[in-house]
Order: sequence, then structure tokens, then C-alpha cells
Amino acid sequence: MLAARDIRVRFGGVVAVDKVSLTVRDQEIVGLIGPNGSGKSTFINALTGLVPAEGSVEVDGKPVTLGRPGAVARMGVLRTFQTPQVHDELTCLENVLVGLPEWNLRTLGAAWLRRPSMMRAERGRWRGAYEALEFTGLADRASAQAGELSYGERRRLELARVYLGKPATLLLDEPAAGLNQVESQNLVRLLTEWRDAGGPALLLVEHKIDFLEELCHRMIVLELGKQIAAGEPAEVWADPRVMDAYLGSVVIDA
Amino acid sequence: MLELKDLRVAYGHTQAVDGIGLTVGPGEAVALLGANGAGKTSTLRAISRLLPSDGELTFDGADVSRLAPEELARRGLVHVPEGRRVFASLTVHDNLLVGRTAQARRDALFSPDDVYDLFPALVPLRKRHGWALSGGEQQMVAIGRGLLASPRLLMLDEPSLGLAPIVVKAVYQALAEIKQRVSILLVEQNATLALTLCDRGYVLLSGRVVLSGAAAELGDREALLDSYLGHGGGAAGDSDDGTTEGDHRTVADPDAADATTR
Amino acid sequence: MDRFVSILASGITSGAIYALIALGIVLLQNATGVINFAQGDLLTLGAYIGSFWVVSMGFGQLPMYVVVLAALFAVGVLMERVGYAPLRNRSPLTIVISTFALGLALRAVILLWQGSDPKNLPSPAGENTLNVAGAAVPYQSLITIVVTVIVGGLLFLAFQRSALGRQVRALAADREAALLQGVRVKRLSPVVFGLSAALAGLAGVLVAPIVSITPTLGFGLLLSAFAAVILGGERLGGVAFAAMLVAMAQALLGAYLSPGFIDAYPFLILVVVLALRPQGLVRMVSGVRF
Amino acid sequence: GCGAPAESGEAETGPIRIAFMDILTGPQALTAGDYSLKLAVDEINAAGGINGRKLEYKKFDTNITPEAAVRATNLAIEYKPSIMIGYGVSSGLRASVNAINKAGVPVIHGTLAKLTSPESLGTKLTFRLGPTTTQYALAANSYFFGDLGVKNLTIIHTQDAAPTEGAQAIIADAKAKGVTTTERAVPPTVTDLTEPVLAAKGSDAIWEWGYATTDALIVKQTAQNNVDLPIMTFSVSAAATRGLIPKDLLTDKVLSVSSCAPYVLPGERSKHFMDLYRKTYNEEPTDANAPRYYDAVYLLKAAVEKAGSSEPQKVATAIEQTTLEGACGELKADANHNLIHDVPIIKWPAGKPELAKLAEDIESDF
Amino acid sequence: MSVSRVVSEDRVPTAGGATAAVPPPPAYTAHPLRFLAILTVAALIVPFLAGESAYSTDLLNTALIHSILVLGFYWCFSLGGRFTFGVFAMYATGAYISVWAGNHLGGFWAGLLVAVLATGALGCLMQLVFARTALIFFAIVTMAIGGLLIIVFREWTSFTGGYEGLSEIATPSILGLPLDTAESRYYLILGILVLFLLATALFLRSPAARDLRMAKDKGPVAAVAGLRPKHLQLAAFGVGSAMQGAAGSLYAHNSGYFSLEAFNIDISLLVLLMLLLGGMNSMYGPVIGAVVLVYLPELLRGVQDYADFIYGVAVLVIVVAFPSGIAGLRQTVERRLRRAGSA
Ligand SMILES: Nc1ncnc2c1ncn2[C@@H]1O[C@H](COP(=O)(O)OP(=O)(O)OP(=O)(O)O)[C@@H](O)[C@H]1O
Ligand SMILES: Nc1ncnc2c1ncn2[C@@H]1O[C@H](COP(=O)(O)OP(=O)(O)OP(=O)(O)O)[C@@H](O)[C@H]1O
Ligand SMILES: CC(C)C[C@H](N)C(=O)O
Ligand SMILES: [Mg+2]
Ligand SMILES: [Mg+2]
Repeated sequence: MLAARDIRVRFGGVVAVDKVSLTVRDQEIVGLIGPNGSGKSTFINALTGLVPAEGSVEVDGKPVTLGRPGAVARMGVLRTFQTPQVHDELTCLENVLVGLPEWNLRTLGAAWLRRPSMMRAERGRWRGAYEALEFTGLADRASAQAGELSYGERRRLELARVYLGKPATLLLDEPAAGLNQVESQNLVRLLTEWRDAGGPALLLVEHKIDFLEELCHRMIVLELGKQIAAGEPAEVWADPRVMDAYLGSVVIDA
Repeated sequence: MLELKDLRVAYGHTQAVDGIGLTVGPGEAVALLGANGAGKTSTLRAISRLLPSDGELTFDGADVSRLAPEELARRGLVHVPEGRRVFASLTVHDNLLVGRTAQARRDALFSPDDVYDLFPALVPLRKRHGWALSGGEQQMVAIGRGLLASPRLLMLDEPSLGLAPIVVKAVYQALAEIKQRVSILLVEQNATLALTLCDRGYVLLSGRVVLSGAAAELGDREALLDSYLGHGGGAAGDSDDGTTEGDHRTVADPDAADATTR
Repeated sequence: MDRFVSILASGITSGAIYALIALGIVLLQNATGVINFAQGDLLTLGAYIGSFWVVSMGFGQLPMYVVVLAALFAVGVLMERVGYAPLRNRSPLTIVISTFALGLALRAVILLWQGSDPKNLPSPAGENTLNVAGAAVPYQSLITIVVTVIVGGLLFLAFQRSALGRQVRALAADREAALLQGVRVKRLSPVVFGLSAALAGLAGVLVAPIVSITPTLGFGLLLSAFAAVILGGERLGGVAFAAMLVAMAQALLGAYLSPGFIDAYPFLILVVVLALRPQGLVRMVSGVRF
Repeated sequence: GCGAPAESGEAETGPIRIAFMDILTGPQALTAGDYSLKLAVDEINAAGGINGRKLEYKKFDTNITPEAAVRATNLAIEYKPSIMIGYGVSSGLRASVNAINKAGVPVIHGTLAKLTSPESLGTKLTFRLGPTTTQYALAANSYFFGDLGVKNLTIIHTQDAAPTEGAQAIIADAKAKGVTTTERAVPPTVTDLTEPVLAAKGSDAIWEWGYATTDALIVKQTAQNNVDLPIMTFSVSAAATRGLIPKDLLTDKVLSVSSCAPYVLPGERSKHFMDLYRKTYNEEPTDANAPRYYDAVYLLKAAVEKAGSSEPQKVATAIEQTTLEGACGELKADANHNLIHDVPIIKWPAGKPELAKLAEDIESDF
Repeated sequence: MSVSRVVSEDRVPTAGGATAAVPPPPAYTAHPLRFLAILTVAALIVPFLAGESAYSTDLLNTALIHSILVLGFYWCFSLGGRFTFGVFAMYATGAYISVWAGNHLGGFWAGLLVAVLATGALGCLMQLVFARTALIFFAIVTMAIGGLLIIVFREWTSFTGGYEGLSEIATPSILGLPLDTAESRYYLILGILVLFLLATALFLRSPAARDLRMAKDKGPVAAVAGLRPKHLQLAAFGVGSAMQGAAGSLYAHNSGYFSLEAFNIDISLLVLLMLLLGGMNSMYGPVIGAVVLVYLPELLRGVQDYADFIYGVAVLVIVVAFPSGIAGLRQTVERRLRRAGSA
């Protein structure tokens, strides 16, 4: 369970996130939405320590130090980025392997002094990473350099990386951006199946309404850094403030 | 206005674009659709001369396949690239003004104020640096910058990416408006949305056009989906895109495919 | 009192020189994202050309400035063609290394051309001094300070306020995106290299009458200029100010602490500032957001 | 490795080889040394060589690092020279001494520090053609304290080896003579001497020991700050001939102490050298090394003639017993293998060098 | 896990460890150890071919010492992603500390060990203090630290001997056997170089190397994935600095005398040049670069006036045309040919 209370992020005079509180329980899928620039990504950055922030965060009841990248990661909270972040010169397999949270036998000392056990552990990891690639449908690109992937493929590579990390909570920043309808649908299915198989609780930042609708149990809406609405998807969509600020008075009709 | 014949782009041994032919007429809006990795971005980049390519490339009746990207832009073929590519060290306003460089000697179609009207969210951000912007804000700047170039043909690579629905709507309304004066070549994942704007469309699969035609025809969901999956257009079914293969049936479920259309 | 004024004056003069070098570095840095390690050697070249023109050829002082500026502009353009244009798509570090190599080659060329014997360049104002509060301030110092202020101001206007400046900055931020906006990189980037080199040349002919010209003259001044670049946060105004700060600190510490460590003070300033503020004194533009 | 002494036989009939060791590249490179060595070699060869054998020489770049000097020395030894002439940097010579000893080749060098005395080096093979730091200090001081009556002296020197050692010698001597001193050490790359110049305001004279560049700087900055004192420099001659000091700033208050100043010395050989150099190269010899290496070749000639052999060891012994009237004055090895004992002090009235004093019989403690 | 695969079943590696379908990461497909063995054997024979003169032995030893120095730089820069101009100062620090410890703590080996530990610690300290300093700023600050260290060494003459230098330096020995000839020291230096290369090869074939690449190029991303990028970079910089210190130590004990003049920023330039020329993406790049650039000036002695110019131009050409140096020549040429073929 991830519980964030009164998170506040300031950049000079700009208050990008203003006392936002939010809880993601195990197995739960929570949507975080809001107009552009309302502070969604900044909120995730604050949780994961990439920007300095005030407030408190607890993972499974244990407090987390803010402002330290990786602090929550070691407590089982992983994330993806709104612009996919992969290492262009590593192969896809290697990119995934980097996401493994297991520390044992991955140090300089192990490389020099404990070769046999290290190699044994490595082989096991390759398998795991390959499975993660299969999970997101990139297995046949396993030995391709990540720099060769298209935008959407990079997204899936990132997803494979966090998949291997077996997070307890996963923060996804616009996971469906750059995917077409079919691919979004696949992602929906992928995420539900994963969750049902004991996968992570999810915090979803997304602008694709149907995508959210299918997945989310609850939603929280930000505007200008402040929470303006929260609740079941149906309630939230019906909220006039959400209509005004986010959806526009008329929903896009194709 | 723009005409490609047998365009080919290769990255080493991979043929990302494998003989595409395509036209965009004056005042026409054309959609370029396809799954991840189909070659859409590669096609646009090849047109802009950012990638070396084979094939014929004519703009305004002139062969432009040897032109430098910046000269092509100055002739009015303006490309709003994938990934926004906002100038990080420039303010929002300066970003927009740089857009004017490509206007060259053409009459201005847009002023910065027009852009601020289109994206009111940018108004308070005028002085903010590009690197501080949120994803969607960057997208607005990128589109605005492209408009300020007074394009004659505007190429947009996934303009709705990361934009809130209300902004997507605004963008598409604006595009519909300028369509009369500016030709548009649009890459968009949201096919339904794209086809409301566009007159015609092409669907790519593994670097080839597998389906093309008027928007209304393409709007036929079944054909579109089939072509996405590599079953419709007669192209080899071995898409290097693994996501789709085992899932044909689920996806073809009409309800599930009822994407953003609420 | 007059001791203090004298030291102040020498500090301001060094500050002006550092500022000119630093401005050249920042100009290029803003345009290419790269710090030019050859800037010091360009300065040296400017000084040698000036000396050659005035001392060896016996031509006039005023045309000398024109000749040096023009020559250095040309060298800058050449540098762009050989050391930058072919590398535009590569990592900034690769380009930094190439500027280093260019500097090395430049120093070698200077050695081949002028040998290792020190050279001189007389001041157009001779050795005359102006009495300021009891201290004698050489006219050459005054010239240096005035020229720096004017050039710095012009540069600021051209760079921060004009379309050209905007295009240059866009080019540095994202070359490909700039191309797509019609920025003519093939014309613009040589011009910026030329301007930056010309600034170095100007610094060279201004500092040369104060000291002697040796093949390592500019390289020796480079670190102080770097200190200014880092402290000033890569903005024109900030950098000019920081250059003054570094020079004054150097002069005052040298005068009141120990002249034996005059060469250590810029190092110390750099190390201390970066240890406390890794981004420099003025926060510079950071490229990454997630 | 056995770079062994030249085997006799062939070695006694072929050309006599000189290895010329100097900084030949980089910003510290020196050129006039090579020029004047060549003058002597050509002159001797034109006159029939030494005992009918031609002289031959080859240049080896010692650069400034000890490492490079060792490498140059190793290579030079493979050339099988009868003598090595050169070495500009004390530590370079010091680093090479093992190789030199092993090969048994005598060396005539121009370094001035204690580090390169035969005792410190642990060799009998090296000869110093030029004053030591002590000799420079004592000679100049004798002019300051004796001729000018200086009671209060400011010493400005660069922080590297020889200038620091020299400054210490100056201060020690001043103390012994009851002269008060102020000392300022500055980096060799210094570009501003305002503070040291102002610090000198109360004294009777300035002793500046550095390089041509610092010499020029001190002369210019004293003038700018209206500090009108006699200034003794280490190599103003170089700064002056290169035009680093504006002509009107050169007066009889600008002084220099030199290892070898044929342009002011009265001797026959000095005049001959200057004429020959000017005629051949159409310029002034700009560094003090120049005449020294000219003399060094003639010293070799005298030694080979005395020993009747070009075998290195015999040459070394012969140099110890040779006296030569050279362009630099009289050369004669003392117990410390120092060859020079008279040090010229030069002044520059109206920009022309003039002998202010020839400090005679200055002995060094090493 | 019961999640149904998106990819058809036959591509899934079957249970029971049949990993055939899993491609190993590229690091594990190379054979660096075999190559290293060949190289070592070759190096053992070289002195016999080179002939026995003080000159050629000195060159061989210098080439090896520089290889170690450049290998240290490779660890800091190529592996750790931290560009340092302070190599010359680390080299000096290693030399001075090693001489001191050798004289006071028991001979050459004590000197080497203390030098390695001390420079390693110094490197870690630098990397710690300036961890958040951007790439090029870090380069500049290391230049400044190097300058400061040299000034300290200049002033602290009781420790360093300043410009007069140090000549009381312990002679290396192995099992009580003094290595008092340059020829015998060749094998000592070679041994240490091979040891370091082995350590590098083992590291490169380990998950730590992969993590480090991510850490240096995408630090924040690595961090939020749970890695500790700063730790890894610290380790790499420490190891690199220690190797530079070892090179300094070997230089000191091999030369028997040295002074402050031996250390200036030109060494950092030379080291950079060596790495670029050799190839900065291969652990053999440092060795190749060092060997070539120790011998090249000797070949160029005839045209030495042009040497610096040739260097400058050479670097430019390498940077422009052969970004992966001599070690990467094959890949570069292959890529060129491919591009030519497809264009
Ligand atoms: N470093 C910064 N300095 C100043 N303002 C910043 C900084 N980082 C973010 N901001 C501002 O904070 C606001 C919130 O940004 P954030 O990226 O969190 O938005 P978002 O909700 O993720 O939007 P989007 O949906 O467009 O991605 C934006 O207006 C942005 O411009
Ligand atoms: N630099 C590259 N090197 C090698 N292959 C590449 C490179 N860039 C793209 N590709 C490959 O070329 C194909 C087409 O890529 P492209 O970016 O054009 O796809 P796209 O249609 O824009 O996909 P998306 O919707 O995900 O953005 C993909 O299979 C991709 O993996
Ligand atoms: C090589 C230098 C130390 C020589 C010095 N300039 C002299 O007059 O002797
Ligand atoms: Mg966002
Ligand atoms: Mg794309």
C-alpha cells in the first residue's frame, strides 16, 4: 500500500503540486488525471524522489525519505516515464535486466571474486528478462539495440523493465500515449491479467478516457496542482468541474 | 502538392519504409495510420530530409529529394516532430518565435497571439523555459511553433499525444479550420479522430501501404483493424510487432475496439 | 589607498580580459552546447597576429584590430568547418575533445610560425598612465575595460534580443528541431564560431601589451575564464560579472594573502563553488525533466 | 644495455660525434643554442677538423620532463658520441645521470642548480659551462651592495627550481652583509606584478629572477607605478633583444646578470663570435645558451687535441686540465667542474647593452 | 506465473531451464580472456625481439606504464562516465605517496599498495564531493584540483623534493630478488598491467558493468529502477584513480629519480589522446593507444617540429572518422561499407 499525504512541490514561484494526498491499496487501480500541466507527472516525480518535495509518503506503513531517487523503488514502488526512458545503446534484454531489484551478486566484488555464483544468477536473470519481453511482446527484439525501437515500442520496453522488477505498486505515466486503439486495448488486458495474477497496484496517469474507464477503480483529478475531484469513474466524469477543466463541455465524438 | 513515389528508408539491414507512394493535394488533409513500428515516423522524417532515403520526392512540383531540411521548411513544408522537441533552453514565447524562421517570405498565417488563443494554457507560461514544461504543454508549444511557420503543408506526428481531451478537441478544431489554407499530413494513433479531420488516409504495415482510400471507406472499422493486424492488405503477416499476433480475436471484438468514441 | 586602487585597477583589467574570453566561450556554448577548449589558443593566435602586424611588418595599430578580428573570424569559420560541422550529431563530449585537438593543432601552428621566443605588442597608448586617486592606471587598462563593456553590451543585444540570437540558441538546444523550423545551420554556426573566435582575438590584442606573448599565453588564462563561465551560469551578463569577481578575488587575495598562490586562487574558487553548488552560482538551464 | 664507450679502432679514425641535448620542441624550445653549436662545428670542419677528423653532431630533444631527457640520453648514447653538449633542465640531467655514467660520456651543460653539481650527481663526467645560482647571486650582489650601496633589497622570483635557489643565495649573502630583504615568490606564468612592485616601493633596488617574460613585466610595471629603482634581472638581455621591453624603458637602471655576454665582453673570441653569428644568421643571439655551446665545441676540440683521442673517458679527463679563451671569457674547470668564474653585469643605457661590471673570481660552494 | 503470453506459446522457453531461446547479452558473447592470454604471451616475448638497449627497454616500460595510466582513465571515463583532466595529478600523487610509503613502510610493495589505496580514496573523495556536478564542469573542476595538487606538491618540498626531485626510491623486488635492471622491471609492470586488464575483463562480463552503463548515461532512470547509480560511478572512479596511482608508483620505482617537472597537464592530454586513438569502447583501447603514442613520437623524431600539429590533426581525424579508435576499426569500417552499400 502506498500512502502519500500533503505532497507539495514548488519550483521557484510555481506551486506545481499543492497538498495532494492519495492512497493506492494493494491490487487497486487508481487513475490520476487532470489538464495538461496540472501536476500529475510532478506528483509521480515527487513520490519517486526526482524533484524535491514536502509532505509524507508511506509504503506499507513505513515512512519514505522524500527527495532521494530510488528510496521508494527499494520498497517496491516502480514507475515508467511519460517520455519513454531507455538506454539507446544497450540491447532490449539488457535494458530490461537493469530493472531487476535483486542486488545480490551484482557488485564489483562479485564480478571479481564470486564468478561461478554470479554467472549462475545471471543466467536465471536472462530468462526472467526474456519472459518480461515476451510479456510485452518484444521478445523477438531482445538482442536489438533499444535505440532502434519506435516510440511505441520503447513504451513497451519500459513496461517490460518494470514487469521484471515485480513491483508492489506501479506508477505509470501515460502508458497508452502513442499506442493506437488496438494496442491500448492490449495494454488494458495485459495490465488486468497481470494484476489478477498477483501483480502490482497501479497508479495511472493518462489522458485516454476509455483506457482509464476500463481499468480504474477510483480516480483523482488535479487542476493547477490541487485536487478538484475524486471518486468512482462515473462520478468523476459527471463532475462539472472535470467537464470544464478537462474534458471540455462536449466529449469528443467520433 | 506533395508526392512520394517508392520511398524507401533503411536502418542498416532493417527496411523501415519499403516503397511507399503517397500524395497530398492542395487543401487536402491526409492521415497516415499504422501500428507501432509500422514506419510512420520514418516516412515523415524521410520527407523532411532528416533521414537518407531512396525514391522520388516532389513538393510543389519541384524535386526536393536533394534539399536540406531547413530549406524545405522554408518552402513551407513544416514538420511538427514526434517527441515534441521543444527548445529546452528557450522560453515558451521564444520557442514560438523561432517558428517564424521558416515563414521566410510568405505571408503570416498565424501570430503568436493566435497560438495563445488556441492554447490558453500557454498564456501564463510565456516566460517559462522549455525544459520546465509538462508533457502536454510541450506538445502545445510544438504545434504552435509549427503553425507560426505559416506552413503550406503541415506534417504532424501524433499531435494529440499527451494532450488532455479538451485540448485535443481544440487542436482538431484548429486543424479543421486551417485545412482550407494549409494542406495537412497527419500521423495519428487515434484513427477515428484522424479520419474525422482527414479526407483520405493511408494505412502502413511493416513499411508498406496496405490500405488506402477516402476517410469514409477507411472508417469501416473491420477493414482498418484487419490491416493493422496484417491480415487485410495482403502484406506478409510477420509483423515485427508481437503485441498483435495472438490477440486477434479479442481485439476484433466490436465493443473493445470502440476506442475513444464514447 | 593608492595601493588598493592600483590593485583594484589591475584586477578590473584582468576581469575585462577574462570576461572577453568567457563571453566567447559562452557564446559558442549557447550556440552549440559545447565548451570550447581552444578559446585560449585563439587568444594566443590573435596576439601573435597583432604582434606580427605591428612589430614585424611595421603597420599601424588601428588597422591591426581590424586585421586580427577578421583573421580570427576566418579561423573560427575554419574551425567550424573542420572540427564541428562533421561532428554535429555526436555527443557534446566528442565535440569538446575536437576543440581540444583544434587547440593543440593551433598551438603547434603558432610554434611553427613564430617559434617559442616570446613576442611583444606595444600598446597604442604607449606606456602612459592616468592618475586615479593617487594610483597610476595604464591607458591600456582603460582601453581594455571600455572595449569590453561596449563589446559585451553589443553582444547581449545581438544575442538575447534578436531573431538571430534566438535561432542560435535554438540550434544549440535541439539541432534537428531547429532545422525543421528553417534555421539555416550551415550559415549560422560558422558565423557564431567566427564571432566567438574574434572575441578571443580581441582579448589577445588587448592583453598582449600588458604581458609578453608566448605560445601558452591563452591556455594559462583559460581556467580563470572557465571559472567565470561556471560561476556566471552560462548567461552573458552573469558571466561578465563573474569574470570580474574571479579577477578581483585573485587580485585581492594575491595582494593581501599571498602573491605566491595567485595561480591557485581561480582553482580554489572553482573547487569551492562547485563543491557547494554543483550547478554553479547561478542555476543554469537543466535539460532533463521526466 | 651496453651503450658502451666507443670501441677504439674505428672510433679513433671516423668522425668525432657530438650529441646535442636540448629542448627542441614545444613552448619552451630554444633555438640559438643549436645555431651557435653549428657555427663552431662548421668553422672547425672548414679549418680541417680536429686532428684531421671531421666533427659531426646530432640533435636530441630532451624536452622538459625528466622522462623525455632520459629517453633522449639513451638514444644519444646509441649514437656513440665523444661528448654530450646541452641539457637545459636540471632535473632532466639528474634523471639521465645513470645512463651517462654507464656510457662514460662527458657532458657540458648549462644548468645552474646545486642539483647538477658533480657531487650531487655522483659523477666526474659533467662540466658546467655557466655560473651556478650562487655565482649569479654573489656577482649581482657585489654590484648592488658594493657599487650601488644598496641597503634594502626586494627580491621577486618565480617559484621554480633555479630562481628559488638563487633567491635563497641572494638572501643569505644579503644577510651576511647586513642588507635587509623582502621576498616575493610568484608563479612563472604570472601576468600581473602590481603587488610585488608596490611592495618594493620602500627599498633601494629590486632583484627579479625569472624569465624573459617576467623581466619584461617587472620593467613595465615598475614604470607604470612610478617605482624608479635599479632592477637586476636574470635575463633582461633576452627580453630586450626580443623587443619585449619598450626601448624607452631600457635605462642604466635596468640591469642583468648573465652567464655569457659576448656582446659586451672585450675579448677577441667574444667579438669574433658576435661577428660570425650576425653575419651567418643576420640576427642577434637571443639566449645566453648560444655563445656557450659555441665555446663548448671549442672546449671539446682543445680536449681531444690534448688527449690525442676522442675516446669519451679520455676527453673527460682532458677537459679537467684544459684552459680556453672563449666567447664567454676564460673557461677553466675548478674542483666542482664549474668552468666560468667571471660573471658580467650588464646595464642598458638608451637601450644599448653595456658592461657595468665584470665580477671576477666568483666562486661557488658547489 | 499464469499470465497468458501475448506471443504464441512455441516461442516461450520451455520450463526446466532450456534457455536456448534467450539470447545472452552481448557482453557474454565475446572472449576477452582468450585474447588477453594471447596478448600476455606475446608481451612476454617482445623484449627478446626488441633487442637489448637501454633505449628500447625504457620505451617498453614506458608503454606499459602508460597503458596502466590510460586504463585507469578508461575506468573513470569510458566506464564511469566521468571525464577527468586530473589524471596527471593522480599520477603524481601515486608516485609521491609510493616513494614515501616505500621508504617508510617497507619497500616497493608497501609503496604500491599505499599508493593504490590513497589514490583510490582520493578519487572516491573527488567523485563524492562533485557527484552532482555536470559532465563538463566536472572536467574543469578536475583540472583545477589537479592544478591545486601540483601546487601543494611544489610547496611541500620535504615530501616531494619539489623541482629538485626524489632519488631515494625503493628498488622493486620479488621474493627478496631485487629488480634492479629495467629489463627485469618490464615483467613486473607487465604483470600488474595484465592483472588490471583481467580485473577489467571480469568486470565487463558482469551485471555490474551493465548497471554502470545505465547509471552513467541515465542516472535518474537507473535510480528510480532501484539501482544506486552514484555508488557504481563512485566505484568505477575509485578503481580508475587507483590504477592511475599504480601507474605513478610504477613510474617512480622504475625511473629511480623524478621531479615535479615530470607532472603537467600535458599528461592528461596525452592520456586522452591515447584512449581516443586506441578506442574508448574497448578495454584494449588503452593499451593500443598507449603503445602507439609512446612509439609514434620516436618515429617522428625526424620531424619533431610538426609532432604537436600531427597530434592535433590526428585526434581530429580519429574523432571525426574513427570514433571507436583503432580497437573499433573493424566495426567502423564494416559500418561504413554497409552504409555505402545501402545508400
Ligand atoms: N522545474 C520546473 N520549474 C518550473 N515549473 C515547472 C517545473 N517542472 C514542472 N513545472 C510546471 O509544473 C506544472 C506541472 O507539470 P507536470 O509535468 O506535473 O504536469 P502534468 O500534469 O504531468 O501535465 P501533462 O499531462 O501535460 O504531462 C507545469 O505547469 C510545469 O510547467
Ligand atoms: N534508428 C533506428 N535504427 C534501427 N531501426 C529503427 C530506427 N528507428 C526506427 N527503427 C525501426 O523502424 C521501424 C519503423 O519505425 P518508426 O519510428 O517509423 O515507426 P512508427 O510507425 O512511427 O511507430 P510508433 O507508432 O511506435 O511511433 C520500427 O520497426 C523501428 O524499430
Ligand atoms: C637556460 C637558462 C637557464 C640560461 C639563463 N638565461 C642564463 O642567462 O644563463
Ligand atoms: Mg505529465
Ligand atoms: Mg512514430
